[in-house]
Amino acid sequence: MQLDEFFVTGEPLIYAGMVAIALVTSAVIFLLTYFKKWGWLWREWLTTVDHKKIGIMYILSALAMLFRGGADALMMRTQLAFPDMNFLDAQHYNEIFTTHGTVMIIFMAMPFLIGLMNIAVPLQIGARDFAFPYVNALSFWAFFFGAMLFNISFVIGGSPDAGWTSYTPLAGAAMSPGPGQNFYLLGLQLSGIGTLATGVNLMVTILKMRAPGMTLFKMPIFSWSSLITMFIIVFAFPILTVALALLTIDRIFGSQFFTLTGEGLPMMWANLFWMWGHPEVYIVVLPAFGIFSEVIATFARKQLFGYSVMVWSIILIAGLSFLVWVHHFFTMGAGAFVNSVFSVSTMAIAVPTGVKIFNWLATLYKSKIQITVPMMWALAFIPSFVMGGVTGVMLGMAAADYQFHNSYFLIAHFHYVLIAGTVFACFAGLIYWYPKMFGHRLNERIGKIAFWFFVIGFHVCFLPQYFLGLDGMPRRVFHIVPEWFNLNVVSTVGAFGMGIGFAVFVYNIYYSYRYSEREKTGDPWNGRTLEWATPIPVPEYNFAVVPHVDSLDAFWTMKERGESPYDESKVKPIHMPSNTGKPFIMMGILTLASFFLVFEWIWLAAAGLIGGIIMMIIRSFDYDEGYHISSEEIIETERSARGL
Amino acid sequence: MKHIRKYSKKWILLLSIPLILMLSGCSELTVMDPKGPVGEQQKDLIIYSLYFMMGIIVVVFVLFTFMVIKYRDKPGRDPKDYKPDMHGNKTIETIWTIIPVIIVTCLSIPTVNTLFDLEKPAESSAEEEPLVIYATAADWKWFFSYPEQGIETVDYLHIPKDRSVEFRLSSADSMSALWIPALGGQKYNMAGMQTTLYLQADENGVYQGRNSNFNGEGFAEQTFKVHAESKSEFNEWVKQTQHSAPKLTQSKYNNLLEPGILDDTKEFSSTHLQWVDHGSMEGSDYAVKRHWDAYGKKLHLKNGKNHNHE
Amino acid sequence: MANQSRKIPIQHIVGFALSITLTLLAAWTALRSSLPVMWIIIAILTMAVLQAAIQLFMFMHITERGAGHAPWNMMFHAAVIAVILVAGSLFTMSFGFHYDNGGGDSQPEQQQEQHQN
Amino acid sequence: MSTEESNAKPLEYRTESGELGIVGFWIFLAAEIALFGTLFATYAVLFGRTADSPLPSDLFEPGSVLIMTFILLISSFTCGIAIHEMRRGSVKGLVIWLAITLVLGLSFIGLEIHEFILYAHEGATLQSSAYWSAFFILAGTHGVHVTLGSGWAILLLIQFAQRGITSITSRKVFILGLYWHFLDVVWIFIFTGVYLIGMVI
Repeated sequence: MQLDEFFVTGEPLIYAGMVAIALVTSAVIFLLTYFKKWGWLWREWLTTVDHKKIGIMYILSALAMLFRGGADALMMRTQLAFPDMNFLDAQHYNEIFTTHGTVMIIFMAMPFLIGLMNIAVPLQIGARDFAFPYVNALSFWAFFFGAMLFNISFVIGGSPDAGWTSYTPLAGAAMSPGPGQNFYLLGLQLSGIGTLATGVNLMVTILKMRAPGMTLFKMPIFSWSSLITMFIIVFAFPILTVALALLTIDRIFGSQFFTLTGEGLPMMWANLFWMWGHPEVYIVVLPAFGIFSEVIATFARKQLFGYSVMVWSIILIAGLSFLVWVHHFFTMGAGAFVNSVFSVSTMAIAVPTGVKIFNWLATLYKSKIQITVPMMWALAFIPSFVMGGVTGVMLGMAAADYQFHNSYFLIAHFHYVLIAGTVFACFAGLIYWYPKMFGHRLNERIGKIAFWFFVIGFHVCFLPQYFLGLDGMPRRVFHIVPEWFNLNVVSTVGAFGMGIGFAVFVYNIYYSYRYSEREKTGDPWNGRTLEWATPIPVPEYNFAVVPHVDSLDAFWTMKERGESPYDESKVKPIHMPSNTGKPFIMMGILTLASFFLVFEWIWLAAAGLIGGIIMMIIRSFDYDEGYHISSEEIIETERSARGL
Repeated sequence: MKHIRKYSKKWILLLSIPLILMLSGCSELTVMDPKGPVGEQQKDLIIYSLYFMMGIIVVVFVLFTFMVIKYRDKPGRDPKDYKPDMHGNKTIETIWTIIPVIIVTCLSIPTVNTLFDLEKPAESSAEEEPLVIYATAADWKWFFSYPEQGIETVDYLHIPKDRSVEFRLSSADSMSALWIPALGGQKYNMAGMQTTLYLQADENGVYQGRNSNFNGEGFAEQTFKVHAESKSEFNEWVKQTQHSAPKLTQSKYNNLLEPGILDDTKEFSSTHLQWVDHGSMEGSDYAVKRHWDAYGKKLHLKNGKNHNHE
Repeated sequence: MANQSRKIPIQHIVGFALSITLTLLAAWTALRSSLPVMWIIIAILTMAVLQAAIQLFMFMHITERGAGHAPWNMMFHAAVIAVILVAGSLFTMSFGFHYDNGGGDSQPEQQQEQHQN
Repeated sequence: MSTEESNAKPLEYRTESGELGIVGFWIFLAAEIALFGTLFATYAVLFGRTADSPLPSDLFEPGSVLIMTFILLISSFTCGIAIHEMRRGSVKGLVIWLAITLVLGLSFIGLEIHEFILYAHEGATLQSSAYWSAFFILAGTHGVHVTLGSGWAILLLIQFAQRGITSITSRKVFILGLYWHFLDVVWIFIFTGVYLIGMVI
């Protein structure tokens, strides 16, 4: 293979990308060396098994991916702003919308939410860590290296260009030769395995490690939504694993699953993809519901209205999410009967979702709303999400869907639900739990500026797209015709508004790091659930004394009764897992193996796989029992953190 | 108070944008201004659902605005208006479970009815047999074969008005979707499979048709014009094509199948159906086998005039 | 539940005998019986489900106290998902093949007739 | 039962990490069921798409498949006995029965490879048609699982030789046992759904 086939050439934007990557990498290496931080990086971060640190790494990676996906989006909107635009050619545009979709769903939304779960769930349920801290580190590195493998494609080998759905036969070996599509398959495979491991891990954590007295129906709603999400992950991600593996085998080893030769059935890919893909939508939306429920209850200063109905509607949505996948391809021609069945099941999801909306509204009734930044994101969610939700029902009406499908109406719909649902929730959750992570709040004023730019930009960007869809503008075209010009230019303006909002948000992180007041107590928002019972910074063992829970909103009850969550007389030595570099090394080796497989260098890939297996064997013989933190040390830590 | 005014203004504004756009724009949007009975049926369904959706949006927005304005934490609020321990209410929760169920039922029935209706020719032309056209997509062009007339066109289509057209959809290679928004909804074209789509035009005119399902580099250019004309004009066009157009030979057809964008539209006085039906399992690898290496080549396609039939 | 200290694991032996019997019975049904194909398929699939249940309850201790409700709960839902996957795929993917045997040389008129069936 | 109630739980459940491990593994098995369910779904949908390659009914032989099935059923039984011996506290019994299980597992893999080579000689390979791709990947995935299970059993035998029965080693063997029985369940469905039905139709 020639060097110029290995690196992508001939595209100025990509050269710029290469230069940027080289500069950033050398800057990072220089800074780490100059400040002698390599040891710190390895000891404190790369080998950590602490759920709080892993959560922070998840969120930082997700923010980086949000930047990448957002940059893709702005490039697309620039190209579509004017009919004569020649900013991107067809091929480049195809690559960009493919990576935009994949990055946003797989490498932004899920890791962001999993990061928030990492931070909040063990604290909410009174646990000391995840059930399997080692596996948690493994999951993170699987995601991180998977994301890196996918992202490197744009400078090495070429980006995938068959859409984030990667439909066959287009994505098969015949029509998409070369490494691009392999990057998609293996990058997703790696991070998917990590997600599945998180699914098992967090599920056991929630089922088995709750504080004494916390029955399932006294569990905070975010933990509930996490539990159900993990349940969906456990059942949906194996489907993706198989689908990706089959397509990989098709492309690299010549099998005939989704090919046009050998009587393969390309449509089976669509079927398998959406059998995973629809539950996936709920994987990124249900935790968002949980976050909004927490934020709304906290800042409305009121108990969540209809808690058990909220829980049951999450469960019902999760169940239905496995029964509606065909609505992504109503137009495949499976017949009126099949479409009727899935049309009705799709619309049925509107029932529990509608119930949730009304319950949130009822939570606001006779409350005392405090307009903080997280609350603003949560409030903006309700009307915006309803607009996305009702158009979702319209799309669910199969006969009408024949006109909406593959058009900008669809684009507008899923951005309305995914941005108003997931992205707003990520912002709300990040700002809400930010003091728990970093010891200070984000600046309110700058936060509000970011909020208004983003939310107004969002509506300006996506509302016109409904109408573009009704005017017959299909998705994924790289240029527009003059009839669609007006609304497109409005949409592009909105997109840049969102971009400014994001930039202000990132600036706020820097500004608050420099100037925000440090938190003195562990409870900056006057919270209701157990995570606020821990001091700031949260000690590595989380709870010096695991609290006993006998009601919903356990910490609120404690505060009302005037109890302290910390009782020095009950402190006992705490067992902690040791840090380990094995997850990092193991996933690094497997990533290398995947990279070789991308270029179809089979023997190198096999060697890498064997390396991974050797790492597993080493792990099997590892009987490291961890260590204990002594009572004296705990008391000292707690006293200084609580200012006693 | 200043805050309240600010917020309410924002929501009133947000509420009014879609309404204004909806009222002013609907009649000009292609899908909302159909030119045939199929699109008409779909438009009716969309309008019907829109009433419900607007209703839901209005109810939620009003409730939301009310809650946010009334229950903000501000000095001088009536303490009786704050009930922090309210945890639920069975009756009201049951009510707002039942209402969505009713709405979904109201939407399901016409949806299912329309679904079954769309699987057969439009009623308005029931007395006449539908015109059969094989619409075959190939990277990145359209072949329209008229088996009864023995003619085939590439990248454009003539149909008689007031007569149902039965499209038999398949693809020579990648998955595409035939979509003529002015006439009605789309369906996928897939190699090795055949799907059926009924459409009909009630007005003379030239409509935009396209592939709406992404299938690679030339996707945006895989468009065609639909000429809907009176039956006599259509018959005239058929006769003329039968006489003046050349025969389609297999080698010519194989050349046309090579992935790429054609500069001009074409017409022939015979069809490719005599040697291959891409809608059957046997026909699914016809194009891929012949042009295996060509699919990987890039066109380096830029925005601009890529063909003459736009 | 088998007593841990018992010397002979009766439960395992019974389970083993049952599964061998069911396997032989299934093989006989499929290969030697003269039932209609549909009934054969139903019968042998039922026997497979029975065997799976034997493994779960008699060998895998699914109802054992230690692990709580999670095992049987997850197994139940996994079974439901597996049925959705297989039945759902067959339900949605068996269309569009109106004339698998048509081939390239059949006439359009014939195809039309077949299609109208 | 009442005497057992008063007894402590089996050793593998006694520590918190033991219990978490076992519950986690059950959840993982649920994911595995979804994985095999997807492979079965693919197989079912692609059934009959043999193109120019031989039909399954021409290649499948009841004899060899029944032998493979019995080997796996017996290995599942011996594995169960191994766990039983472990709970009785007998390291020797555990090691012997686990070793028998391992030998049976390895001979199953040997037979399966032999079978695959036979099919390949008849012209049915991974590449020859959609049906055979689905067949080889479904049966092959099961085979890979058995291989991994065998490798795992070897590691555990070494660890038992080193450490005897502790709360950690007993948890590991119990989990391996769950895995092994689960693979047996999957094979029952492959035997029924693939081989028997393939011979009938």
